Amino acid sequence: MFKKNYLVPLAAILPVLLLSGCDMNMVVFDPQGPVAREILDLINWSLVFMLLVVVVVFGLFGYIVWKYRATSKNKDYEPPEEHGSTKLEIIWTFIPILIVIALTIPTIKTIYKLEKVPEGYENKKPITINVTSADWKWIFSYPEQGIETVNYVNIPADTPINFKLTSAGTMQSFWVPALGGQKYTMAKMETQMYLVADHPGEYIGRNTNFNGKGYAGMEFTVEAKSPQAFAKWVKDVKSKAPKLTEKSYINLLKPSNLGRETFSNTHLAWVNHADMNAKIYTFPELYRNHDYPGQIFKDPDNHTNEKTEGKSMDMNNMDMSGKSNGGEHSGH
Amino acid sequence: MGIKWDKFFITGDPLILGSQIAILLTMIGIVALVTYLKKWKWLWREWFTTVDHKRIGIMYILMGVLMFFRGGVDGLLMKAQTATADGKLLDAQHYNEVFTTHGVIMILFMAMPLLIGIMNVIIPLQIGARDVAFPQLNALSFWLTFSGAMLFNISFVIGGSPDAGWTAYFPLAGKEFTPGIGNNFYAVAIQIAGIGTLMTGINFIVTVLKMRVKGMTLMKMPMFTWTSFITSIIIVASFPILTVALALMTFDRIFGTHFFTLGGGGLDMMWVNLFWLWGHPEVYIVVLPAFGMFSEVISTFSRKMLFGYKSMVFSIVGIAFLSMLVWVHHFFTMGAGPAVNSIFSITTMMIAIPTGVKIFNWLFTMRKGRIQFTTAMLWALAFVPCFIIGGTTGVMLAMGAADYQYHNSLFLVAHFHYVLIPGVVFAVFAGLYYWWPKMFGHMLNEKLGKLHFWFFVIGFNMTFLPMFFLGLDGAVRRSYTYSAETGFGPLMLVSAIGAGILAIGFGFLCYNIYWSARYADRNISSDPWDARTLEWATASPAPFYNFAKLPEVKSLDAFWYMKKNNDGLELRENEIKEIHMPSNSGLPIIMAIVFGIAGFFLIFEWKIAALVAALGIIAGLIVRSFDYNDGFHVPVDEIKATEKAWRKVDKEVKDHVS
Amino acid sequence: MTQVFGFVLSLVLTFAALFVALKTSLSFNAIIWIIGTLAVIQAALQLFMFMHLKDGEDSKAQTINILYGIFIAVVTVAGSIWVMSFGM
Amino acid sequence: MSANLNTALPLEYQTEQNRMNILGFWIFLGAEIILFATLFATYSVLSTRFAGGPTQNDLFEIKGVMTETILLLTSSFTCGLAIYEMHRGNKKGLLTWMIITLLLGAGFVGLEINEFITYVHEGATMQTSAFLSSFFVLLGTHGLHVSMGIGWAVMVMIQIVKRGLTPVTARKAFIIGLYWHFLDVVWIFIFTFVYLKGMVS
Repeated sequence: MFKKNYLVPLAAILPVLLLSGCDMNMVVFDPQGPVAREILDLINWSLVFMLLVVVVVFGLFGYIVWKYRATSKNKDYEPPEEHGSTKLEIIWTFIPILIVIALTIPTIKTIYKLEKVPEGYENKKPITINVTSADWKWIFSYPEQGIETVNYVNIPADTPINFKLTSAGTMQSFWVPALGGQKYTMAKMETQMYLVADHPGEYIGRNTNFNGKGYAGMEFTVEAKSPQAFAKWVKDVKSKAPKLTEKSYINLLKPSNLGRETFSNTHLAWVNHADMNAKIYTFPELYRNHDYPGQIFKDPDNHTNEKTEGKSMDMNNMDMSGKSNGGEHSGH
Repeated sequence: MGIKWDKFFITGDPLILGSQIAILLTMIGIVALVTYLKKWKWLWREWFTTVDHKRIGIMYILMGVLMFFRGGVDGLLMKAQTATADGKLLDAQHYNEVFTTHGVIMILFMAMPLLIGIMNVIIPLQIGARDVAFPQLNALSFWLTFSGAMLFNISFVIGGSPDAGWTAYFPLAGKEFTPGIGNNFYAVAIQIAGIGTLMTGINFIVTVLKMRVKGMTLMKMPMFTWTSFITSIIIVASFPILTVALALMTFDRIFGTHFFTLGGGGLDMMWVNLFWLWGHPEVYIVVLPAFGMFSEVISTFSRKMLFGYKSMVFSIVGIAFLSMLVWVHHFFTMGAGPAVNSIFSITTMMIAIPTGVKIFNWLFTMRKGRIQFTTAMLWALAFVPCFIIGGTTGVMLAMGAADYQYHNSLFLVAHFHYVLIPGVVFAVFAGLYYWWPKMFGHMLNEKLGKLHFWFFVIGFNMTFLPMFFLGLDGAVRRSYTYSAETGFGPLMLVSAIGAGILAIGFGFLCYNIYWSARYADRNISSDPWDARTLEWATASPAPFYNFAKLPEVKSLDAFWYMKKNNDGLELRENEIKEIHMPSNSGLPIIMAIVFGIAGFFLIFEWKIAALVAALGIIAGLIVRSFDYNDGFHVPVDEIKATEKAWRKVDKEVKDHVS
Repeated sequence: MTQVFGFVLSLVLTFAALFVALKTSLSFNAIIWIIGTLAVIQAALQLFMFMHLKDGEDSKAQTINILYGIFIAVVTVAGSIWVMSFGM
Repeated sequence: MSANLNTALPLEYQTEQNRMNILGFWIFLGAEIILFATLFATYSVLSTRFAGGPTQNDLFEIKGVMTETILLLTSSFTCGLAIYEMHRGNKKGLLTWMIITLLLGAGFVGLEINEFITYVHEGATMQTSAFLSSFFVLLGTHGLHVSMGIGWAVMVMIQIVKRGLTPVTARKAFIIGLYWHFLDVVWIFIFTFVYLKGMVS
């Protein structure tokens, strides 16, 4: 029966563990930009209240369970009848209300703040980068610079970046935890967010919204460079990188995990997936797996509808990492 | 129809081949055993066709435990795969299937059946009724749930498992990105089970409103009845949304419509919206009855009435009301405007208020009590601290802006496991240990129970506590692998070991069920816990008519005061009258089988066959419409004999508690 | 007889909505509000005059149930439209 | 579950089981409200996503819609009369009005099917666009409910003919009446928010 007591110290360890989280260098607690810092301030604010709740309730719990446990000594003790106490019940209705209010106000402030260019950067001209997620890679287009990268994005440090997010297919989520929170990328929709990196450095970004076989590999790097280095990089790319064609772009959109790629033009010239009436690029046959094959329907606005030939060719030169998906006829 | 027989069974994978063989052998084994024991008739008469709420409840529980096993194996596979960096146990496709089925099975085929099962057994007893309002509908509900669950489970070996996550977000879950039939299983199997659940909701609302025994006003109902009643209301309010969402999904996948697709103007966000419009209330559907069970267990083993009964009731109603107004917090990161995110942050955080009230009421129920550490009570005690962690991290997640950093990370996974495992699984365990004697007439072994408890609770904390930190370090959910550079390895390994310990705990439960069924003392009191509510006022196990004479309720915790004032406990011979009971019916199980067959054809997109099978459903409805079987009367002599048998035992009450 | 009265009234309401929608030149929003209100009145008419919502010993439960259903319906429809338009 | 008859009440409310069934059916109607609300929500959100296909203005014609509406409204009225006759104990009146109700309902379904066929011939199918998917499913669900209601009512009528007016058959007739009125309520909203709204813009 006394075993129960173990639970009390065990439970007391939990908040300590939670606290110790702060110096474990977890990426969320180690912000590298004003956006992430803004969110971390909010998280820390909430942690204070939550720890308070945890400590109070755990303490009360431990005290009550210990004090009123059944022992051989209090065998004849008959607990009193009590229906409740209006006073106490009002107290513990109001304390949570106060905590909720204390958390709500900064939350809403932060939500609105994150919609805008971070404080202190209002006067710096933001750089726009269009992010297009496809299965299973990230495509970054720099409309102002006229270049495009795959699976990595270089940005000037200390400059606000206006990320315009969209997807060529499935719903995905763009997250660079060191720099800020995440947002979904969706086809025929544009979502937007600002990020700033304080210093030059490399940060990991990734998709957090599950989107099929290649999901685990959907990582990219954000490399913040000094403005000079960034300008130089752009120049280099403009002069050295190959051009992306519509045909090679369609190949790029096919399901695959890729390494880094760089182009000296952007796909925005022929399609912006954020556009409500954009053509779509789907390749259902390439997603076959060991399932019993189901019927595939023709999308009325698929890009293949415009072309009469060359379709079967597209299917052949797919570059799949991992196992072949096969069509209906290539049974396992 | 062009059936491709070569693709019918999933082939080419040792894991699946093993399961296929195991399933086949188990099935042959069961059929052979039943045939050998000549139990087919008995099974059909006593179980398959029963409309007795207690037996239906037991079947629900049995199914829930089986599904717990299946979902648990999925969970273990996931933990084994991610125990080390670059794990090689499963490939991406299998991992995706495994976490999808883990989610669906745990929520819909484990948590719901276990809770509805216990509701089934206990609610009519607690309110002093002879059965639920519509016994035959109740049987149909169960068999539909069962049929849906079986349909969902065979996907592993036939046709292919769904692999788009239990949330099945579009466009991924559409034909454009998952052209196999795997996700049809999701759409159709859950639909069938969902219809069953919806009917359960209606059934229990009417049961609680119309069948309470004399004197039991709404505010004298036991807390478990209250929470189950409110749960039923949420079921009726939210399951139609699921029905529609799944139907639209079915149309998209099987008939080529464009609700959520990428092409044709479909809107993938609408699926997310509809899914969570149902999905969030669903969380409360599983958590509220659990709260009710904790209330019963805590009050019984503190030997005190529930502290603040009224505020408890108000807080459940408050939670139910808020439950329909918070769904957007599941997709704060979708980019909806700041106004939307702010409003839903507020409504979500408001849920903490009634929940906090409940926690304090439970604590103060124990204060000044005499707390006995039975296994049931241990679960209730462990629930409080674990759930506080789940709850506080829930508040953190509710803060829209902060959620941008937590969303879809393992922090979120840890949070909802910290809510659902203490909030539902602990409750179900508490409920099973507490009500086992009421169901089977013997107790579960307390010693094994305590082993079960300690292994499970420690394993659970070990599994999920590290995930909070992993999530804050950038580890995401549903990723089948991670590289060594991430540094997630050590904590992932701790988590995996924890899962193993947790599984051992579950093993103790299974062994306990077996051991107790064979060796436990049958000579126990009908009221072994010295409990407070009406279900203990009759025999254990309860006779099929529940009460020979319906008790009369004068206060809260009616049975406690009946015992205290020695009022209404004895049964005089002349008080026994004939009892009218509903007859068994084979229709529900047949209907469910037909549903299952129609669903199977639909999943394989054999539309005409599905249509033909669906005609069978209509035929069943017609048969039901013309069925005028009015039940039967239990003769007085039979009641007398039954009552005599247990009331003698009642004299020699043994103290099993200490 | 309430049935006849209800029937006539619902016909009047239907034609009124038809008239407002197709024969007036009010703004789109005004028209939607007017025909929406007419629809709600007509639905209430059916509930009370034809379906006798207030009959039977459980009229209270029935009424609460229907009101709750309507509440959820409004939340579902209005909430979905609001959220899917991203709060604009 | 007792067979205690309370003859002071209308036939359908006389037994406890009847009262439970009627309450249960009301709760089912509550669920139906939410089911249709979800379909309405889907339609409202998707109603402007034409994907290059036809719009509401290209398709809808007020004449047919008005005829359908009048048919269903009238059937709701005659259904009310049927229940009224039932309360007066007039089995023949009940059956007569019920048959009229069902004929009107069948007319409604016939017209609706015809309307759908016309649309399909104009190239507007369920697969054309999100708008049409949601339109056909919303309308189709309602139409299916009406068709099921007709089938169900026929079953009930057969039972009334065979068994006469008993508390059980009266309850069944009463419930089908509730169902029928409810479908009319749904149609009012379809008429307003699908057809009229579609023709305004």
